[in-house]
Amino acid sequence: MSDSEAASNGGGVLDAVAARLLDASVLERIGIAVASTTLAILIGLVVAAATGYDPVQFASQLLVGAFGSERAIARTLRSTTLFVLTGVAVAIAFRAGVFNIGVQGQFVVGGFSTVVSIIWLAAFVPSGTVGGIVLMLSGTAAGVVTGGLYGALPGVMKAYGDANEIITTIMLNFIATGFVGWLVAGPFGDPEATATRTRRLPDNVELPQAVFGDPNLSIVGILLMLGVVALVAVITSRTRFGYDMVTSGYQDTAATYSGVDAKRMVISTMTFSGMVAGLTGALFVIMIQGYYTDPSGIGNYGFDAIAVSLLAANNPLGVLPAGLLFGGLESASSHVQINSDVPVQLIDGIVGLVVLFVAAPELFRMIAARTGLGGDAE
Amino acid sequence: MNVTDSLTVARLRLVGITIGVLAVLGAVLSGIFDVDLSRLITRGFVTRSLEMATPITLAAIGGLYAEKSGVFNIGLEGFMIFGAFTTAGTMFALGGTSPTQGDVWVAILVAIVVSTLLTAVFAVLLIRYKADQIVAGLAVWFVGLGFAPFVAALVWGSRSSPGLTSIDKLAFGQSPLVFLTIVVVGVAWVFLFRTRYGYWVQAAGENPEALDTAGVDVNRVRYATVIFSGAMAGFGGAVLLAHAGNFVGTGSTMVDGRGWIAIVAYLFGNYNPVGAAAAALLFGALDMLNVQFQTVGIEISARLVNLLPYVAVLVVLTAYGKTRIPAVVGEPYETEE
Amino acid sequence: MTDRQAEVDETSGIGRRMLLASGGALATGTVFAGCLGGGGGSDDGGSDGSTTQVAIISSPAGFDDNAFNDNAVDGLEQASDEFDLEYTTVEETQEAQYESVQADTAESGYDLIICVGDNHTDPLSTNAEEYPDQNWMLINNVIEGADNVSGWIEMNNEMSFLAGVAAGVMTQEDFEYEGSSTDPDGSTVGFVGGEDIPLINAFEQSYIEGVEWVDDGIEVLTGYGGSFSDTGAANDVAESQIDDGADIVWHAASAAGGGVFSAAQDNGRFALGVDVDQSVTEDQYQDVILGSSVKALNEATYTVAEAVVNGNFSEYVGEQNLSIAQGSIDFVVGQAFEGELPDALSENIQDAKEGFENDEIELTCGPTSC
Amino acid sequence: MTRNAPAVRLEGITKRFGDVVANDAVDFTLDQGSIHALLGENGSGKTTLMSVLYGLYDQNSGTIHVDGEERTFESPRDAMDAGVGMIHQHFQLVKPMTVLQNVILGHEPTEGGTVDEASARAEIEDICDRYGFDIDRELDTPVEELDLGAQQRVEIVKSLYRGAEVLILDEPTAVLTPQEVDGLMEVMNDLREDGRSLIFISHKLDEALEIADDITVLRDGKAMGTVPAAETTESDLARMMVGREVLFDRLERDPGTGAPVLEVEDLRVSGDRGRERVEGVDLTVHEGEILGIAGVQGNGQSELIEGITGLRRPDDGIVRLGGTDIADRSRRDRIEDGIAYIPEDRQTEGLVQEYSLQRNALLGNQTIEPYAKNGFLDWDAVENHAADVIEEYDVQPPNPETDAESLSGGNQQKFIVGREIGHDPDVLVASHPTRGVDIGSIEFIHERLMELRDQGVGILMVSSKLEEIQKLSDRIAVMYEGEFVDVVDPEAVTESDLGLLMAGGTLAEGSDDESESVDGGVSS
Repeated sequence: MSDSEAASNGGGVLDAVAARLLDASVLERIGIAVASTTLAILIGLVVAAATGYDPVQFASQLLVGAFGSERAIARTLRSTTLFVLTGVAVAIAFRAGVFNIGVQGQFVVGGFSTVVSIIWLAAFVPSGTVGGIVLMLSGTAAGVVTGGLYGALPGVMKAYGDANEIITTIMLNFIATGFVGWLVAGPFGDPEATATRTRRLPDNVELPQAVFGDPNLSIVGILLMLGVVALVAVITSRTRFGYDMVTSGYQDTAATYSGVDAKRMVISTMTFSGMVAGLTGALFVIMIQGYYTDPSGIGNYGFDAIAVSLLAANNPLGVLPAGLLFGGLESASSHVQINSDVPVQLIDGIVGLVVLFVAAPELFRMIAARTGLGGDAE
Repeated sequence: MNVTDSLTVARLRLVGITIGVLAVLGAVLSGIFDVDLSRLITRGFVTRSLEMATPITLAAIGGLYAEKSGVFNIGLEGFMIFGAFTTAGTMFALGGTSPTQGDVWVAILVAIVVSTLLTAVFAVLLIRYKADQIVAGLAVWFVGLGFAPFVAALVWGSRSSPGLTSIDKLAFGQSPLVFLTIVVVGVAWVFLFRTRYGYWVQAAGENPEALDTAGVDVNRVRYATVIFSGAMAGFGGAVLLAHAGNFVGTGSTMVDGRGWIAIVAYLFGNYNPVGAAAAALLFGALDMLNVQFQTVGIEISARLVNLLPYVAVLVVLTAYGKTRIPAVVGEPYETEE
Repeated sequence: MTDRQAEVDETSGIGRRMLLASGGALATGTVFAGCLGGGGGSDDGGSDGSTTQVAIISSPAGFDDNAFNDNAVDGLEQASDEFDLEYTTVEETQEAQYESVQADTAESGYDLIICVGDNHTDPLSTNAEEYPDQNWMLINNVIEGADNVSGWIEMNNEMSFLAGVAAGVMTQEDFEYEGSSTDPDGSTVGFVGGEDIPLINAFEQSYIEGVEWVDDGIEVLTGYGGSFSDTGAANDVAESQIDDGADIVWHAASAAGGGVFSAAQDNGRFALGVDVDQSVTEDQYQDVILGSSVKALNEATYTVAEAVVNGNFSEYVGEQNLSIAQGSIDFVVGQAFEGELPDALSENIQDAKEGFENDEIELTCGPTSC
Repeated sequence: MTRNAPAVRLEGITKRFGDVVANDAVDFTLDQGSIHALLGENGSGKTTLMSVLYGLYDQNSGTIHVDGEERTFESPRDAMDAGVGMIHQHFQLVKPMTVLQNVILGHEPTEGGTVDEASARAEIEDICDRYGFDIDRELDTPVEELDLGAQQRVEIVKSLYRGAEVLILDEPTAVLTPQEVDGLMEVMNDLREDGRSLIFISHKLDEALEIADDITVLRDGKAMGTVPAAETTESDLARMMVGREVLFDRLERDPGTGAPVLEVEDLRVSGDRGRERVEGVDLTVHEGEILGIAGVQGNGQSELIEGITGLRRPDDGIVRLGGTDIADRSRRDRIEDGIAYIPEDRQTEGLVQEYSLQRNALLGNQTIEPYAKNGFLDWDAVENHAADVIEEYDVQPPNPETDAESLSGGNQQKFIVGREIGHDPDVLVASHPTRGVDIGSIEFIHERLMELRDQGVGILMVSSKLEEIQKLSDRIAVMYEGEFVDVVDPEAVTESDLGLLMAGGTLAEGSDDESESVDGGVSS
């Protein structure tokens, strides 16, 4: 009792202040994310107006395109699944202070090896649902392993070769796209197909649709996304490995002091991150694509994921709303294309602006301080 | 051995690697495929290699100045896109689909000015508002990929421009911009290692406090280098366009990863302008060697050979990974007031 | 077969006219293609019965390629001038999205949806079933058994063969024009591809066969720039080939092809255009574009759009061809070279076309792959 | 020596950082051609005050006069133009650049647009000749290749090159051997005789008394008064600094020693740049014993300790803990084996600044039950641990949710000590356990270490503070250039003996000299 009294004298005040700061920083992060997005969209609307389009219509189409119908919601959720998972992959690495710019490449090799392994295994596995489940599980495992290994590579190069992971992962993205592209066009191409692609996955490799009847969105995919988010959140906050990882990200010297082997940590972080990226690749081919095609046409999920992760302040839970935003914008851009004449690159530009503003939280702190909004700046 | 000496050694090593790699590749393959080496290594090959290296070199010099001063400008690719687009737009505005050589030069200047202005905004975000350099740089790329084709679509009704014109060759069948780039490389080297401002740039990236206490405004130095880096990337994009003769905004645009290669080039060149130019030339030559292989019928997949520079970068970064990155890259510098 | 014959007659009648007009229309059409679209608010368009609403979904290369995709749009542009018709362009470069984009477009109530490129085949076989009342048009493939899809196959192999014939003839001629000339001593020609993929490999192989049909002693240098958008890369490949003796270069590099023309121009050699009359679409290079190997894809989209307007879409359901036999693939002389080129060229082209019409020429590669 | 207007006069300087008042209406006067010592504990505001004078900070109120003229310094450049130079505690040198480039940085002579190295070289050589510096032989060497003493001389030459009439030296003796300190004192004397005015920031009473003409004491940001050095004593100054009497007495010691717990044989460890820094050290720590290691910083103590705690892999040799060789075991294994470690740098190693104390309580414990089981963490157990440490070690503020970075140095250190002792270790390695800690906390930490020793734990302690070494150690090993030069009984040696050993000398050569002051300078 005497302790708490002592605390209430000097410490109590500090206590309250500290608690408020802690809360403020979470609120502040959310505030910054919302402000960045709003500002970017506002600029987009101004650009639309300035170039002769109707901004109100554009805005309403963004909304309708993302959430206006069951189809739109399904489409949004489908993209969201991919953005969230790749976003989590990025967040894992960033949390540990490793800049994995290579999620795109890990996503590509993961998806490709899922397809290849399923097609190869299909000859040995009976058709039917059980066989399909076996194929999907083993294919997903192949994707996870390949993605993990491809992520481990720059980790090893950083740990033992002192090679900057930003550069190596960028290079490995180019290599993944080029090499898988070559494999798809050549050795693994479907000789029957006229387009550049692998053979299709067997018919029993299919996830239950269950939601909105969209053939490319499965409840399994959504559950997998939520499961991975929860798993990663638990790992980072509740396990020794997570503590080691996050500590390395904040202060590697302190992590080393506490017994973390820095080299191994870099490698295991990159592997972990790559595994999630590989898993995303597997989900992508099983739930959506059904075969593999030239990866240069697969979309930049791995790059956009960097923005998703950042918008979420690299918090695995925060990745959910951030992924939803990106999924919504992607979905809306498809709708805008079909139903309006605004060049869709405007939406790409808006995404760029969101990222730019998210990178500069100080901008909003100063704006907040100037305008007196959002309380006192630190 | 002092700093410049060690850099000179690194540079020499790099030139050695360049020549070695090319010679070995050329000799081995021409031996295997029984192709006359003179068909492979032609004057045109050298010219194209130089032209390929030119925009990369310019962007790389900009990037290395920024990074030397402690700011990682990962947005070079984005600024190159803006540079290329602005050049095309200006040429089109001045001369429609048949601009004159004068228009080309004016367009290059305009592109540099526009890039400078855009980078100034970027620099304010990075330095005054302490934006995360990696993320903001990526954002510049996204913004470039979005807005340049968007504006192109508004101007031309298509993300790609119609054919405009490319710059006329000068002596020895070389573009004047190649010569200009050689001059820029030399000047950039002298400026960085022989002038007081160059000292300041180096100090800003290694120990900004030391520079501050020596009475030099660190952030002013960084503003200068960051803006310079964007201007050079824009210049690089302009040169790319002036050689190509039209703007292509589909896919990853005509810049197509050259900004990223520029970053790799200066890391490869150990932050030395001459080294960066040598590295850019290495990449350019590898790329063009690949074309030569196809032309003379050496059957290796173009797609695979195209990956060679990237693999080379990985090998060199890992095996010779001792690229010394300036001590405080990425950290905003805060003076107390 | 008799039904089919009737169609052939009808389409080939328009075919010739459209082929020649295609280049010019493309030049003006594409300038506005990006902004025009079908206008906003077409959500429930088409159902009101007055204006026909058409949507066109791109191939992975996207629009603004000055070739394949734009050529398809061009037919719609022309149709919109002549009929009460509006169209919307939907660019989708990710193959994985086709199934969903097609369905979304179908949900938006268009009278006709055109899918450009073979990559649409698999998703469309699903969606054609899913939306049985929707009229679809697929370019470069057919959907077996679907009674609501008009599938159009462009005989790119035939088109490429003609380009090969033209190149083979011209490299053996001694020909000069405004600072450019052939090399009468050597007989070497070039081919520049965009991406190194089966579709373009089929162009390459058919082109080589065309050259060798003229004279199998002619050397064909081939190379790929690695991209459909990087003019610089295409330029480098073409220059390298010209260095190595090529005096006529043809390309299948979409928007990047401009680099091939500038290489020819800078080095005093000649080039050939693809898909449309590129001496018109890329007219700053008309002094080196001897001619272009063209296909009337615009004709196809125009024809089907017109059929929808007139309510007789069903006549075009099933497999349709753009071929030499139907008059919708041809070689056209560049606008600067009308009447300038040696007779050997037109004679050989004529022979080759007759060869196809009489089934005398067999090609290794199909229209989209080998 | 003309003594008209004072070289520097500060009037009523107040400097706040947020709510913290670092300087509170401080007055300070530096006479021409004199040395003025600025004394105070860490955090008393000495460096802040000088940074205001040097144009690094803007004061909230108060005026600066140089040579009788009121000045406002927007930047160090303004201060330099007015002839004020500062040698910082952390050297302001650009490591990969050469000595010459560092000296002229910001004041480069140019010719034809490029730096005129020749004239710079001549001028620097001139300065070196005048004050007897040796660095002119190394003008083209990158600064990072010089030792700390030479780097300090580069800093001084840099200020002189810039034409400084007033030189501010911020704790210049912290990294020097007593013998090097003598050399510095000579340089300072020469500078004074040359008519320059010097401000000497220190917390070492003896040094201030020895060299200064006047002494100003700061405490909690306030000036406690200025006294002529000739008219004051150490205990007067100490009272001014701390605000109360300070005991200089050695603590009672229980000499009984137990079985050896930590044995090191012929240990060899390399430093960051691959050079061998520990060149064959043997040592033994017994149960219930404190073995102190004295030495000038940079003689291999850090590498030795890192070799023992597992942060650095030894090249060769044996580290035996309770009889088992652990030289090949990882840092984590050694923590689990029972080696606790109070690290040299609490800011970067001992605490994660952005973590709450609770999360920091887990640092190093993340594999140990009850905090972790099967890889999962038990945050309740960690929180209890944090609360215990906070209570037992009187950490302020007593809130486990507080971020470490908001704690004062002393409280941070108390928390680390508490956490490490909480490991229930067999051996505690303590590196500079009270560096930068306020006096109250020093006494507290010292008591805890003694308690731990009395419980039978073997303690290996490195400190650069001789009085701390002498006060706590049962035996003292003196380290010089990677080797132990001697192991001595703390009762049997004086501080000057230790100083001599630390400089590589031996006790046989000469036991004492007059430059050493009496035992017991207060330090913090």
